[in-house]
Amino acid sequence: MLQELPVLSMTIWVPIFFGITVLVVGDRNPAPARWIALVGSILGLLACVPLWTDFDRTAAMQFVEMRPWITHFSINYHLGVDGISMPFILLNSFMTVLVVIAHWEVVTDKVSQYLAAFLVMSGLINGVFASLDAIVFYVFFEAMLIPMFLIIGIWGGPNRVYAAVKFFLYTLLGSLLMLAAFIYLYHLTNGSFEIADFHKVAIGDTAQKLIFMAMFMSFAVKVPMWPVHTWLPDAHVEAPTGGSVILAAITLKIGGYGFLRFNLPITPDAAHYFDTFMITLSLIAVVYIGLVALIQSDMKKLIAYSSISHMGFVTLGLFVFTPDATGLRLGLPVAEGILGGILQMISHGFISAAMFLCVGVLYDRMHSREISDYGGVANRMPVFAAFFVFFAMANSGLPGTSGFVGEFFVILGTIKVSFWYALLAATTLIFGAAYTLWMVKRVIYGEVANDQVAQLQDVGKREIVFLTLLAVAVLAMGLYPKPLAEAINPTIQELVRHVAQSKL
Amino acid sequence: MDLMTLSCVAAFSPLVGAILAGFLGWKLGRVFSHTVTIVSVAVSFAASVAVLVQVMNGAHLDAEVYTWITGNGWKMQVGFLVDRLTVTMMCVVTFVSLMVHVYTIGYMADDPGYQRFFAYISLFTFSMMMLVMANNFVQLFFGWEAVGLVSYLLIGFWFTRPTAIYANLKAFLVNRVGDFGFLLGIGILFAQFGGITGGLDYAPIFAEAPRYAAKMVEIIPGVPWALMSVICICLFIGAMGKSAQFPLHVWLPDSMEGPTPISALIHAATMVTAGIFMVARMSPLFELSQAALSFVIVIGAITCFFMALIAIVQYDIKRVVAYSTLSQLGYMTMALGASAYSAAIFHLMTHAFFKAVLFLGAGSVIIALHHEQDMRKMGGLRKYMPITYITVLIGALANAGIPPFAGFFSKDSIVEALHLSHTPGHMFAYVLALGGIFVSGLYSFRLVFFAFHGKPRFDTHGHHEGHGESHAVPHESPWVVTLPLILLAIPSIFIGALAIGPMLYGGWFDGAIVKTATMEEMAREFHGAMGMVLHAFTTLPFWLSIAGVATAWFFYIRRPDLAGVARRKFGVLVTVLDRKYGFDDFNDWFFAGGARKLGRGLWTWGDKTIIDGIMVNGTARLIGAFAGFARRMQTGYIYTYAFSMILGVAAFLTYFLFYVRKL
Amino acid sequence: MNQATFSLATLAPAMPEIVLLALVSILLIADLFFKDHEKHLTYWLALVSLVGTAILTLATVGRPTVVTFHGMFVADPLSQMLKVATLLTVAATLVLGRSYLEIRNMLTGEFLCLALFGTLGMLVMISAHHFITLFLGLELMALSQYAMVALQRDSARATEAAMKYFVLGALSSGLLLYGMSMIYGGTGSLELTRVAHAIENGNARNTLALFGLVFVVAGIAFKLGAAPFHMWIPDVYHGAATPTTLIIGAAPKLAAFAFIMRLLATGLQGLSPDWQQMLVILAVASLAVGNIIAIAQANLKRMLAYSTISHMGFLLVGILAGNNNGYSSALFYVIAYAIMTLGSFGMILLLSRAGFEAENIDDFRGLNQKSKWYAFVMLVLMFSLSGLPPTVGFFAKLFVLQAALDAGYTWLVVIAVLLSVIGAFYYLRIVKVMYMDAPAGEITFERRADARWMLSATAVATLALGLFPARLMDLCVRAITASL
Amino acid sequence: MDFVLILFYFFGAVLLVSSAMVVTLRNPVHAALFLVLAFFTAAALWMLLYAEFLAITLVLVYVGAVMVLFLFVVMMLDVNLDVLREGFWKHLPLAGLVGLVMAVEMVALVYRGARGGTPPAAPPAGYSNTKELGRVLYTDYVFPFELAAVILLVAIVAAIALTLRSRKETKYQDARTQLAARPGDRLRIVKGMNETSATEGDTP
Amino acid sequence: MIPLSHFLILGALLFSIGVVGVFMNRKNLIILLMAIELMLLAVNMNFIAFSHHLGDLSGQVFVFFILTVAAAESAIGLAILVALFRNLRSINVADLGSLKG
Repeated sequence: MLQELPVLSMTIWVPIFFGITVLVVGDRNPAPARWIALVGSILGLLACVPLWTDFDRTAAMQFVEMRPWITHFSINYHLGVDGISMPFILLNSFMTVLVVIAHWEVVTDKVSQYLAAFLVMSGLINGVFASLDAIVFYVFFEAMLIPMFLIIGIWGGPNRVYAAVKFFLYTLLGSLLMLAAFIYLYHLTNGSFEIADFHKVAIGDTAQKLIFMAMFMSFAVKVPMWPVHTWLPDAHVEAPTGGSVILAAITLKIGGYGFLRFNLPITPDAAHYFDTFMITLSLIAVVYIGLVALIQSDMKKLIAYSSISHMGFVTLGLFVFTPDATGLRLGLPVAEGILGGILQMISHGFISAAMFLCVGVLYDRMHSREISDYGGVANRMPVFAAFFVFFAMANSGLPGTSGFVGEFFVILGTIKVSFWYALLAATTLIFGAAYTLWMVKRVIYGEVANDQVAQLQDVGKREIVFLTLLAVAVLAMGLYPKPLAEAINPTIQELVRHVAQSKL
Repeated sequence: MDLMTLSCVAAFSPLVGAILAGFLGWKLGRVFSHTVTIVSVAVSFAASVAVLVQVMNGAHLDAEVYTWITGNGWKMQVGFLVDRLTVTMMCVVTFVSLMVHVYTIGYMADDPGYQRFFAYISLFTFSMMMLVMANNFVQLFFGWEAVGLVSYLLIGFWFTRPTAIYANLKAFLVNRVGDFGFLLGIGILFAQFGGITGGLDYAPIFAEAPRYAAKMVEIIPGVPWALMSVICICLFIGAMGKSAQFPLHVWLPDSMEGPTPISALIHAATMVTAGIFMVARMSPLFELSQAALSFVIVIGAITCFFMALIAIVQYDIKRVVAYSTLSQLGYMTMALGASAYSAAIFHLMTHAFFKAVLFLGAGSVIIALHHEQDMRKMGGLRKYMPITYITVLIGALANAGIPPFAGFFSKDSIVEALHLSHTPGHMFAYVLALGGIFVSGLYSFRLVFFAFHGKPRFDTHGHHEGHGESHAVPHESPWVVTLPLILLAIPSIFIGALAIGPMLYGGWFDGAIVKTATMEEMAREFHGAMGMVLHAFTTLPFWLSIAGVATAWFFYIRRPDLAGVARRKFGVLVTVLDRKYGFDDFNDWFFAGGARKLGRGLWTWGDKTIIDGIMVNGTARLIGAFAGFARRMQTGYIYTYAFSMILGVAAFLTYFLFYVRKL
Repeated sequence: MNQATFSLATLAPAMPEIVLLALVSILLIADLFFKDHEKHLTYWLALVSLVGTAILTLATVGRPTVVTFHGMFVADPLSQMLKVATLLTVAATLVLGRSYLEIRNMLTGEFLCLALFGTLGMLVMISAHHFITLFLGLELMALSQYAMVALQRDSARATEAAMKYFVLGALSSGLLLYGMSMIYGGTGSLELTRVAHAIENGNARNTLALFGLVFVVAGIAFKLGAAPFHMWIPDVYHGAATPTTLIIGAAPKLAAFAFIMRLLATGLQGLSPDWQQMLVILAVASLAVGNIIAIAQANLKRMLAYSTISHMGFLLVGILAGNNNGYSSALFYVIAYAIMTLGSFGMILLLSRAGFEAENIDDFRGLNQKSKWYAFVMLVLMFSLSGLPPTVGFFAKLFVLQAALDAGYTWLVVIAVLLSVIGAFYYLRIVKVMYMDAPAGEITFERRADARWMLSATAVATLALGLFPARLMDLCVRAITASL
Repeated sequence: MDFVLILFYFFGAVLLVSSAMVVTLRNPVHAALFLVLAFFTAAALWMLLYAEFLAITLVLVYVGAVMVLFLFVVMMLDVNLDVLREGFWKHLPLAGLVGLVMAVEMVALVYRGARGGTPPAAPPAGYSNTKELGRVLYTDYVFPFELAAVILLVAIVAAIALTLRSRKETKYQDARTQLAARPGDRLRIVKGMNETSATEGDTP
Repeated sequence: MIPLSHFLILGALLFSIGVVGVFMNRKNLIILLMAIELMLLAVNMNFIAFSHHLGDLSGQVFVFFILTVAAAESAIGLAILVALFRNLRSINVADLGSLKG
């Protein structure tokens, strides 16, 4: 019955509206701004509820909205969600609420702008996932950079400007090439920016490869994949906690989503042509970055690298189609990889957010992210330690937590393609555990390291609230992923079917 | 109550206990915590027994609790498979766990983390139940990792001790190495059978498996391997991690950093035997691959003998027991390799009891001496703590395989099985097994004599003991400690004699474990427990174990001075054993150190220098420099500007002059 | 037809020009009679004449295309649109620059009437239909501007800039004239349509025409400020008083666009394959030079000057598509550009005060702490200039690139895209100093409400046109298709 | 070859030489005079093209007005001429080269373009170039004509605005300020820094 | 009769001299202005030659306007020059270098 209501528009514009309201309220006295922001984010989350309740588990686009926007180029304000995009909108709205709660006593400088930035960004991100028109997608995709740039640059750490600019330019470079690809496709479809038409149109071999590469540039940077990942550690280290949370939990996912929504369906042949390339990069991300994460001395950097490594799993899952020579050649590779990829993205959304929030909790107390400054935190903050260890375990992919589900299915999908790919991928069981738990050992366990640690206060109610919310999410998804999978599966089937047939 | 309900009760009541103790314990206090957990585990035990009864009456359960996830053409579930193998494990686990719960009340009496501890061990019981009751691989893997998690938490229970948190990290990572193989095994299973059987449940896969016995795969192009061998070896690597088989055994001795009840429950009785259980459970698959079996048997043999040797030179009472555990696990593994699965499970059960006794006894000694674990600071304890002494003696006898104690039956049948087995490499295993028997006699009684006989060596240390309590003289532990000892000692004596008949030859495991040729032949030679005992005096193993005991007596009672002499005589050998064949050093140097070096290298050179330094910032710098240069072309002088304009025109002109169209 | 026939029918199409001229003359006289304390009347009079003319032009919108004065003058939708835009831009410029000029005693009658004469020149260019009118309009505009730059006659910087502007401008109009003479020789006519016919019918000496084309394009490139004819731009923008910079920087681009349309699209469409190649070179050079050198600038006016160069490169990318699609996208681009320029220079004016030019990037440090709104205004403008959605700058670029790709210049699109990434960097720098740096000196704002509103309006327009560009786009398309 | 052609070559040569002198001479006065010469010869050449009116205009307007203006300015600004063109020869090679290349190219293209084409016959007797121009100028070209007027107006305004400056020492009465004067303005107590009163007239 | 090309070539040469004068002159602004006059002269030469050979008057009309504009132009140019001289006390082209980079 809610199909008539413009649900998606609401998920986009409600947060933005509240963001602007907060901005208008200003921060002469932050309390109202905070409450308005909280209300706004919660309303934004409520607006998403129909997406889950009324979502009928088929591959069809749902909650479609279509209004002409720029008639001359037949660009339409065309929104809709399917199994791939719907979970991300929920995830994003959920995270926004958490960020608002998390900032409460922490951020005191330019509060209203901070909150406004996050609310607006939340709306824009929902737009990214909801838009079915390439230009609309692009508009949201780019506009999203602005608030993130400001968040990193204004509320970030000492080296924030470098990080912010790096983040911005890196992403811009990729996305502009993607824009060129869109325009090219616009001409191939003789005059349509509809993503659906992009999916249908037949494209020549070379053209496909070029388009694939152009869009790859954009999404690989977002994910980030191996050679173009270096913006992420800097951005994370410098960004404020909230920024890191959204960055890790949501914006990285846009890359993976982009691969699913654009690269695979639009250029299936190129995708097959490049799959070994993609898999190689992903595996490098898993192994190389895993090793790099091992020796980080900065908690946020460590988690940032672990994010890259986990996202390497995602891209691996998305690009395992064709068995190679060394494959076991057991059965045809089917949707497990993609299913795993998506589940991995969602679960990583929860877990990385949780990890960053945990580091934030410590940082708010000691204003240091150096592992060496900590030790024996568990003596002073038992409750926090419990949460931290739990999320660490989730991060190292313990069954029963969401972290396991994604990795498991990616490996199941990969092993059908090649035993050795799977072997390398599975090393994450060891590396993931190694770098996460080694950090836990040095931060949480041991004797109280120094007086500051001795002064630590355990987590307060507010912090318990958001940590618990995340813990519940992680467990729920780990123990009962069925509903989610059922929402996603039809779309994946459709996608796999589509990718299987050539467009030449 | 029907079987399903009972199983659920058995499995989930410990979870409930754990949750209550974990979340409310710190509010509602110690008594609440241990009551709620003990009650929950007791309920679980009762349920298990009830299940046992039903199963003995031929009941069988293979049912889904709920669907975990579905995909195209397959679905994965959380479900229970209850047959005789399962129920055996359920009873053992819950019983030992119950005992340990009770024991803990005394052992942890003065520990601040009391409630946490109870929460953990209940959680462990739950995980272990999920593991053994699983009816599919996913849930098996869940339990598999969950017990690993709890063991991680418990080894690091005293998280302020550097050694403890080193040990638990090590344990977790080494286990992960095993799980790595295990997961790959599951992956291949899914790749092969997922499509056919629509999931990862045991039953259909076991049903399908024989049709693929001959199937070859080329993991390395051009080198065909039997699919089943690949699968089984991958799975067994998992078992190696969990059951601490060479070369993944390194974590187990260190895990003794955990509180003693844990060593008894997890690192002796239950968790470490998960690997054995798993292989037994997978017997339909392993039977399809000779290669895998001989791999298993060789690994088992090596573990069995060489780990036992280390036990001889250890002074830490718990480490002695730990190494003996390793060697006993080696026996079980060998049995598996000899496809005498039921023998393995049998030994698993007996071992669970007598090893628990040994550990708990050692623990009792340790608390009596205020957490003193060095045997050189013990001695002559038998008059101070008789009950402990008796029980430990029983445990040692069982461990040494002296008839008619439980250990004798299981171990002897394993040796028998090795002798009769057809698995390639079984004779190698047989020889090492015999050697192991001698050594186990030696170290078990070395422990007994060291700790309980001879003159007391602890008198002085009572004074410079940290807590500065008055009594230097140890005394018997409270009933909560001794009761479990007794209750566990009883089966250590009798269970072997009672259970060997039905369990090995009575077809107890029919339907759960495949019948194998080895067992058939053994059955032919078996003439009841009594006969076995009588026959024992004519067999080599018996005399070997006696010899072991005698040697121990000679060195540690008769001529204690000789021990030192021998130590000096065989200095090289001793140091080798002391260094545990150098595994730890190698791992620390190669894997831990190497990974860190590699990571640092990749970071500084790959990320910082090449990607960031050259590619990213390099480009930025390049553009900046170019901008600076181009900027200087803007000299500010009219003639330069005019010149550039004219150059432009001239360029166009040249272009058109040589550009022939229309010209 | 040598009989002089001045019916109203002949004059009506040129009504805006005539009225404006009349008003300027009145202003010129009236200014002499205003007392010192009434000088602001001159300002208002100038504003009234601009806005009045704009309204008058709006009134003519929808009239069919008329060529009058014996082919000297054309009034078509394109000209109507551009005239309105030009007049309003100049008006906005005056509003924004008023206090700046007053503080420096520059808001004199001469300044205003020169500005208006310049505007008149632009109007003439916009609806020129004949080489002579094109040339005269251009010179009328240029001469007034040379003078306006020099009008700050006690400033060495200003006069130097004026001199450079003048010499190079004269040089460029020399080139332009030489080219025109060759085209005249080649086609035997000076009237655009006749030239076009001559080329199409093939009875033209193409060598001469082509030879002339080179010089004409060079002249155009100078007026636009496309590399390598760009070098006057930074110095003049920097040297001139900010309002003058704005007068040179904003409206004339509209006129220059019209100039190109008349000359290349109307007159020399037949030679499009040839001038396209030249424009490609110019476009690439401008994009490269503008975007790269701008990075090294510390002075905001210079930086914006270089950004202008790169934007002209983009404009050329649109034009060189050589079809209506490209022209309309270029039209959209140039209008968007005018708005953004008004805003960005308006910000400099907003912050400037007596003895303080606010023209260095560092003068914007910590603006956000002083005023969230104006920091936001600048932010919008900067992101629009760098072509980020949801601002008009993005759609301008999108349409231009689309047109170029349509014409088959894929590689050019890629180059443009890559260079605009570099471009984004220096716009980001402004945002960075505004939001992420601590205030350096104290910051004061323009007192006049109307100027503030005008400034905010530009930002709002940038944003609004970014969210709803359809309307303007259709206007551009219709104007182009109806006029060419 | 006929007399006209000889004339052309002669005048052409003079024109080129004198214009070359214009750009190379160091003394602006000499340069200006050579420019005058160049204009004269140009006028003569135009005569050969039957453009009497323009030839006369050139002489009158340019030599009569513009060049005088030049000379006037040269005199007014007493430029010190001792500065020799050092640097001239330094820059000559490159600049000269480019100029040469350009010249050659232009000549080549022009020659290619203007080859052939029969020169038209001399205009009929009684043809008045001036009359014809006059006719079209006020009819067909009235619009540009007006514009030219405006341009001249602009030139006047600009020239005045740029150069006219009321010197400080010229004193003149300003009745308005006198009437507006009040005792307060006459005497002002200034403490600390001295502020200049903004009452005097339109001094820049 | 004189062929068209003669006049055009003459114009071309004259124009190049003017151009060279503009960018080769390092000292004197006034001579710069004169060079510009030369360029315009060359242009006029072309126009008149063409209009004569095309038998079309408009070329000459254009010349007429060019002369007018040139006059205005030089007036303004010289005015600027004067203003500049008042500030710099020099009309040396090489002294016009304060705005750069």
